[in-house]
Amino acid sequence: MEKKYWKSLEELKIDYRPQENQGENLPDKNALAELFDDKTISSNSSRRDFLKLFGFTVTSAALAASCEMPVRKAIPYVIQPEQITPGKAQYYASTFFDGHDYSSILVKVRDGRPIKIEGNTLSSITHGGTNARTQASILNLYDDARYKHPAIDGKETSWEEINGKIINNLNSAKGKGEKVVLLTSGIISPSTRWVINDFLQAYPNIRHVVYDTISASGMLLANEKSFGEKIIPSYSIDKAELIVSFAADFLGTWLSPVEFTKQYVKNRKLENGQKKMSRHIQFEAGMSLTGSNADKRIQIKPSEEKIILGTLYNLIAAQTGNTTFNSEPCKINLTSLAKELILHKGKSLVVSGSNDTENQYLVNTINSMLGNYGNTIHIDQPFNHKQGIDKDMEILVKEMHEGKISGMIMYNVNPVYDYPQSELFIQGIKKVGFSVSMPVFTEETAELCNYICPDHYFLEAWNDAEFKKGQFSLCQPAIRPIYNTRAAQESFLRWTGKPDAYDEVIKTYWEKNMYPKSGATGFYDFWVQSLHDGIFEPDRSSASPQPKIELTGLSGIFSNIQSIDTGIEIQLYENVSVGNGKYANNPWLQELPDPVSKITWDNYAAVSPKFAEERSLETGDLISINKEFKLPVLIQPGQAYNTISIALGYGRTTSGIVAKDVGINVYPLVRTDNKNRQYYLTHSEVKKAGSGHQFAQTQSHFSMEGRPIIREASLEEYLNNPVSGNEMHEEVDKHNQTLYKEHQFPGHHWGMSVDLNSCVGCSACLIACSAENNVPVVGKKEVARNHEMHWIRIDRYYNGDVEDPAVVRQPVMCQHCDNAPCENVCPVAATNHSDEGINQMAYNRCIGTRYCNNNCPYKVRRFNWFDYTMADSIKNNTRDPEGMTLDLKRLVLNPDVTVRAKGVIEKCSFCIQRIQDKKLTAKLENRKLQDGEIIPACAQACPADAIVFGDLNDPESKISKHFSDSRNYHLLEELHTLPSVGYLTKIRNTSSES
Amino acid sequence: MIIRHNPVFHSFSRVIFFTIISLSSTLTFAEDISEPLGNPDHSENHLNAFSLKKGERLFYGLISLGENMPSCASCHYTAYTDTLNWNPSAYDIAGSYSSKSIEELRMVLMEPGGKKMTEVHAGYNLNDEQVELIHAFFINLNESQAPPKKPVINNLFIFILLHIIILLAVIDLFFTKKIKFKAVHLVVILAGTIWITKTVVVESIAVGRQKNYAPLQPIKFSHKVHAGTNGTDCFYCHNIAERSKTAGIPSANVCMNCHIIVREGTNSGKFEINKILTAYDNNMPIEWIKIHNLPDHVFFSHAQHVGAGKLDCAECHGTIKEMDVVHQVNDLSMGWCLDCHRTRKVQFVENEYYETFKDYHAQIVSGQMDSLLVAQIGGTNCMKCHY
Amino acid sequence: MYVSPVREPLIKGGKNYSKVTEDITRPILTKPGKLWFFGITISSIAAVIGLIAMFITVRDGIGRWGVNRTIGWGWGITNLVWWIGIGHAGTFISAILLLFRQKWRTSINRSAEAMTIFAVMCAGVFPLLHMGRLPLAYFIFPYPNTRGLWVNFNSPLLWDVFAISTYFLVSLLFWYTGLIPDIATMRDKIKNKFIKPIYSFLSFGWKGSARHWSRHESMSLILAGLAAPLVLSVHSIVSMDFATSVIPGWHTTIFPPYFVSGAIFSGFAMVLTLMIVARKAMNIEQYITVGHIESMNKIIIATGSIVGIAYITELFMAWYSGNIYERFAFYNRAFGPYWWAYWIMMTCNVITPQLFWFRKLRRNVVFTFVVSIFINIGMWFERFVIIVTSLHRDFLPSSWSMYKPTLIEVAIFTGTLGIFFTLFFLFIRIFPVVAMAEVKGILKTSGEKTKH
Amino acid sequence: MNTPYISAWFDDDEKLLSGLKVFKEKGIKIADVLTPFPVHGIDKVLGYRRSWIARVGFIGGVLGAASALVFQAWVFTKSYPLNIGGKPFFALPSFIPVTFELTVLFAAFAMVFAFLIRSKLGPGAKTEIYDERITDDRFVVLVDINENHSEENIKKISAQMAEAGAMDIKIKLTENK
Repeated sequence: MEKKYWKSLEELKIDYRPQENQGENLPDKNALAELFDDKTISSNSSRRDFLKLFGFTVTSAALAASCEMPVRKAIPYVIQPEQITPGKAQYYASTFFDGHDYSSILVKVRDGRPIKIEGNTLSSITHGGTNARTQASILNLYDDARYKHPAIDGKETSWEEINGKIINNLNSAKGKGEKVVLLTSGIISPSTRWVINDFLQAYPNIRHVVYDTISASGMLLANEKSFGEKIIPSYSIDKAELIVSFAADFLGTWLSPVEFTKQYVKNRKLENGQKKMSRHIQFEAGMSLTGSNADKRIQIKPSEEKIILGTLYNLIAAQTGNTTFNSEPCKINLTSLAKELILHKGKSLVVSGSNDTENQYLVNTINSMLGNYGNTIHIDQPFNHKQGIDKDMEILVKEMHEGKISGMIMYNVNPVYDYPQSELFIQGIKKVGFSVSMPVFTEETAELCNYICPDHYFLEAWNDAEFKKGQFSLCQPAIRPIYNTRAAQESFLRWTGKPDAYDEVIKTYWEKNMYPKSGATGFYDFWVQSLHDGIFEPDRSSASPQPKIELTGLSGIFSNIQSIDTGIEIQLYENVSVGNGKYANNPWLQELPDPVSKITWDNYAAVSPKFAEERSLETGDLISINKEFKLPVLIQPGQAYNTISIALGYGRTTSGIVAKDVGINVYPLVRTDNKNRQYYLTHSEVKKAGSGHQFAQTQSHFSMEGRPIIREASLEEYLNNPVSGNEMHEEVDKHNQTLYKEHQFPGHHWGMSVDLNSCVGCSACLIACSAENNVPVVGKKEVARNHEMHWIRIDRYYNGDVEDPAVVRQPVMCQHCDNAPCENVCPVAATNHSDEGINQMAYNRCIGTRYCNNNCPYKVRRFNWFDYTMADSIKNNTRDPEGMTLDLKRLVLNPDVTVRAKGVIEKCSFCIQRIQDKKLTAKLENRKLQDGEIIPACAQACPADAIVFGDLNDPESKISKHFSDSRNYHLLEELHTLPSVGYLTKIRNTSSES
Repeated sequence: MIIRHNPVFHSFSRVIFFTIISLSSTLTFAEDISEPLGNPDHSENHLNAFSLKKGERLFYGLISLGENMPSCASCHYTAYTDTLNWNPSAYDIAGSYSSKSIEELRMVLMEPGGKKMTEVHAGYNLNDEQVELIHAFFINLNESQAPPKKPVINNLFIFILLHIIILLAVIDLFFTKKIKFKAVHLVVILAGTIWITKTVVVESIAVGRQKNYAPLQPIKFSHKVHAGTNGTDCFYCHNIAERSKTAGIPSANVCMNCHIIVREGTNSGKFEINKILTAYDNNMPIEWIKIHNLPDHVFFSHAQHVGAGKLDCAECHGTIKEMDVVHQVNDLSMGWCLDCHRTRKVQFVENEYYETFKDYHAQIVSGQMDSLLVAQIGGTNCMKCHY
Repeated sequence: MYVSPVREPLIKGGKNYSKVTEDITRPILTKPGKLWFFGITISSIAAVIGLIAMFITVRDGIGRWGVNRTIGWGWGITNLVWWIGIGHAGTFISAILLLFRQKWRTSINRSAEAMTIFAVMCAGVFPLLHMGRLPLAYFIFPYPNTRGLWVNFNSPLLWDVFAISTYFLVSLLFWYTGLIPDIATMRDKIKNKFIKPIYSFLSFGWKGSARHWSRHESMSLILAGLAAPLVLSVHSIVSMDFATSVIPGWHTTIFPPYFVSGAIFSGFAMVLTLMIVARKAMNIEQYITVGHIESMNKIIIATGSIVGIAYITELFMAWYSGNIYERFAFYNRAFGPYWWAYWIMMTCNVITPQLFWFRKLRRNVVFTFVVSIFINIGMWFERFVIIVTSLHRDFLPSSWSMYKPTLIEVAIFTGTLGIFFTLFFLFIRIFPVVAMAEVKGILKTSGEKTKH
Repeated sequence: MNTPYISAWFDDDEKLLSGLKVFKEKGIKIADVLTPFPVHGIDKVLGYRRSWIARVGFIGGVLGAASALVFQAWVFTKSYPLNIGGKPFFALPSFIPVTFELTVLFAAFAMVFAFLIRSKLGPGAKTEIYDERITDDRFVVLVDINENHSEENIKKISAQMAEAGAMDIKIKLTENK
């Protein structure tokens, strides 16, 4: 990539006004100067807008008469790269992996700026799906809280100097034979592993320890016991007709949620004649995203998992002719479940999110007895991303403490924040001779290290990945590094004494290892094709091995099983937004409402209503846990009694301004037990310790109040009568009368359909929408005042018993009603209907009466309460606590979408910019539009393919078929607003319950 | 274009220049003393204030360069001018030559390579000292001042004055009654109000509009020469207009396709073309000034209008082919856009995309309708342009 | 001329024409008392506070108010409707009572009309202020522009613009044409040579010619005929802001008459509040007698009863419609989180005015004053209940939320009260508070002197 | 124009009316009658025709209604037809409120302007004050002295005035202010 490549931006819609006092925050001048130059963009366009606003006032006319327009410049390339067309977006295939989540992606680059991440449909793992964290990762690129240059003891230095010093240290340690440790997260990049191997060979005194923030050590060890290999098998949830999950949040955070969501919904969709649906049973304490989607959810305490698994084992073993063991049975009657499982032999799946080796071993044996291996579980394509064995880390910390470690190199880990005994780690690292960290973002661990060698962000770097064995993908830079950073791999190469560039290393590695498998003629073609596709998946044999597990050591496990009173148990979990805390400094993620609790900008102690009543706790009260942790309480229907669920990933201390002091860090509550870190705690002491905490919750009412908002039916009812649960739609249709002639839509009539059966509530659409449409972040205080700005929201309702409710979800965006109540009331006609059935909103015409919002029955319109975006003409009134208007962060804005000013209404536009773009493409190519060509951001991000968009005028389109489906209905259709958004009823597979 | 060779005019202009210089030096006196003359940064520059003054005089022709020889400044302007001067301004030259050696400047002045320069500079015979003085003047010019800007007439004063007069008229009409004839009051009030209203309305509408905007560009690029005389196709340079949102300002390498050979222009000689070469060699982009600006909330795509709509460039940009300095021909107001959308026919039959409009398509095929206007297929929808 | 012997005199104290002039012009010709200075200071301080709050709102955005994504209108529009309602009494008194030949109106119509104008001005502040982009407020006028855009004539908010501005202008015309003869009186009374020309200018050259009087009278009568449906239309149109929407609790056909009677109800309450104080403070108790107060109280019973019936009808219709959203909306009003607002409204508007059935209470000035304050409060809460409780829990429970005003909103409301009273205080020092010419016209028939 | 008048002064409207009747009977040409408030029945006595102000108001109203309706219809069907909430372009019920308001507005303004113009009243109009008590409590009947300029006539009229019950008779110029 040549330097000139990013030289200039032909045109920018946003204006980058230089801000005062930001000199120190500005990234490395050289790199950014090439990206954009303040001089090149008009520096005071605000004045013009200001005058425009006051156009008709007397004084300004006089001013206007005496002032000039600001000069705007247009700066072309010196040498224009052939493949770049200014004003048109390019897409580069790449890979998102942060040590936890994986997605094969396309990066949308517009005039040199990556502005959006989209799923790569070619990937056989993610199939074009993404999740919220993947979508939001684009914003981290422009995070100000990154390490901007190499530093020694906090002082800026050059790469030469830091290399020299580190190599000296390494060599002296090597000479003395001292222990040096390389601490990394699980590495899925084969070429990185290659580079690290070289590095380890060059310094044989270095030991490689893998530390995963959220450990899967129990599973690795159990599989080692079962199959002799520390692996995490992959799953085919789509092949499972019965899924039994023990607290594995596989739709939200567990292992590979995007892939699992794709698989999960595949056999829950009732379209194209599909009549079958999987059945999902979830055992868990806290209401997880997965649990809230289950057909049946059983509340258990985390510690009860073992006894339940034991009982289940015995029940199945008894029927399948395997050895049974004597043990105490659990309180829950599992007979029917066991029967069901046996009925679905080979087509069922039992998974557990536990990090207890024994639990995982029991799960393995159950799956084995059910013959699921080879059918729904594949040990030949294991996941590579979790490799850490907790014992290793424990030993390491102990050694550090004892002063046995003379050097540490850390890559992609932040144990000072997320290691449970972080105090020990901190004391330990102080005793280590030299410590090197290769962080991307400002973090707690790097702050304590002698040497900071900042790594590129993945959008700036070359990389490759083998997330699942045999399925490779590539990661290519979409922008030149913004700061003075260096790929970690290159650091390793330098320390090994190699001058190679890492991209060359990847090429070499691929030439050696992947190219031969491809059958392509010529490496160049293969390489270009792989880069283009972003993936390389050599043909795999479809037959999966069906290993038999020797049932050894089970008696030992069963002897441990006993039911005792464990008191109050605390369950620690990752939530869908900030995950393990690595991306906590991302304002989009912080403002993402939790799919279950709808709380933003906080973690909290979720307790069951009964528990709260007994202790007279209310939402917003504070409780102390083990006298140490003070957390706000949330009464969460569906929470198991006597358990408290708390999300990890909050309470960062060293991060950017966004994550700082948001929530409480509960990693210290994780305890090491039975060799592995356990994410629950028994016998905790809980006391009320105050009240008055203000949650920023986007939805406070849980009940549908008996209104036909989300319509549902059981599978049985549906099979008997396809309109079941949706009888009202027919009724409304019958009475669909109008006094006057309806308007015609001569060309297109855009419509959207949401399958409530597919939508799991993962909220990827929310972030995708925010990224695509420049939706502002407003901060906790504003969300608490119900001023959130998301154009799409996911409504969540409970029904049934408050202690054990069923959960339903519904994404709601602008319904684009053909008889829109909002349009009638706008005094200035700023919102009206387009000839393509879109409820248009002209921001620049809006005067902000909010009448439209009042009159919207769906309440999908959003008002710019303050100047969130710095687009306002009045100065010094910006409300941007999360720094979204910093010059750097504004680079993420989509130049095709107006940045809305203070005082205007905005709302979902069906991604009109995408519609217009694709229409134009069709016109330029002299052809008709294809169905499915236009995909709004939400639909594109959806890993469940729950959202379908298309032309209702085309009878062959997918959307037309959805609209004529018996399950289709419109929200509040009895109001005769004629929405262009349809919903397909939710069907629950509760039929096989007896 | 207007090179003033008239000797009478010339001596007159000397007087004018002298007056301007002396005036400006008195005006800038206050600033001068605030900045110490012996600036340590410039102390190595051995040229003193006297020789600078001398160089300046030489440049403005106050020291004769020979009989009937126009001064440098008569072609190389230092003041603002409304007319296009193909010759590089003094600031332009200062920018290019202050960094070069005296010898180079002498070479260019005395033995120019270009045809045009040779013609114009014939007869000038500067000695080495004079060249050095002029060089010093250039260095000083380059460091000291920004190029002159178009003077701004301040309406604010008139505006306030009128308000005061109207107020006085009102007071006198009812209270003081100094003037007997009430018609006087009425005329003053009426005329004043009309003028104020007119200003307010006209100026308010004009806020954000740039009709007839014709800024001076960093390079005196003539569309008349390129597109008119030489007949270059618009799309040769603006080659992405048919497929991208922007028409694209050509990158320097596009210029170089021709200018690798064409090194001297008809009007400006070598000086302007050299700027491209410099930019290209130094890998520095040319910072053109954007003429056609739309507000941020307007989405305009050239691809839609030129690529799909098959509009001719001139329909919006005017006869660029006849413009030496491009100016904005239309006001680019929303009303102007709508007027066109309401009257323009769609490429309905030609483009297969429009088959989506089944009814219209059938009507056109059967001859019930002969054409379709943009407005009929949603050309006046808000979200055609605003999103 | 026949004079009913049963009726009590409308003007007490045996006035003659010049006594009337003297009594009414006295507050203008003499120096104001301490009470006046005290009053105007307090009210102008409130006005300044309000103006500061308004400035903050415009600078920072509507976010400074307590409104949110669910409740787009809070105190702002509540205050608008309240003020507009108050602004109904003046024109009602002068127009409709004129048409009905109610002579007692002459004593109160001037100040009631002034109150109307000031109230409409205060009301006008809110629709402007609640706009997110106040500087672009001129967009709501259909003026020719280079964008080729017009306004939306379907929008009730636009109808409001026309209705309120027409109402304001016509009221102003009505008030001012009525004032002209009185200003002429002032002109002839005032000796100060600086102030006299001002009154002279404002008197439009009135000389009292019989021909002018004749035209003036017939114009007043027809203006009254025009203003009468206007009064009814303004609040009808304001009510359409709600009635034409789809929100349960708003979407009600009963709104126009209900709002109009409510407006007259609250307007009379405000007139009473002001007049009871003013008659005392300005020594015009003989012009605004207990008889006047009683007459107004009778209108209050009538309109209050209509309002009460409207409330009950609404409840009945909600139940009878069988519409679950409608039913919930009204249930929620009475028993939801804002129950207190509903019951304040019910008590103040429905129960208290019924006490006026007792003649004693009706003629008790102090009691009337207290009730008028109650009604003012109650009618404010009526609008609050309609706007906030309908919006805060509408169709989709997912968007339900609560509304709490911020200090800024309170300050703005206080500010408009300040502006209102400041203007009223200025008014009573500048213009005659009782229509002298009209009172003189009825002095013979309704004065105390002729009765005895 | 400072016209001198002979004026008959009354302090009561009933006396004024009876006096005026006497004047009429005697055939005195009355230039003007100035009163502090409208005296009922004076029109009849003086023989004033019914004011046509109502008709001006009506014309104004019709004009207002027509322009409002035509303008709204033109905007929504010709100038910039917009699909607003699925309503037809010519949404007549929606146009009624604005039409009504403009009707009233135009009518009211037409009437007031007609009144002011016809009566030669208005901002900055010539202020003719015959006497400052007229706007207080005096009723004055004016007889133009120019038309009856002979001394005799003046005396005769004065006598007749006294006969008709005038409390005072004056010869006075109007003041111009």
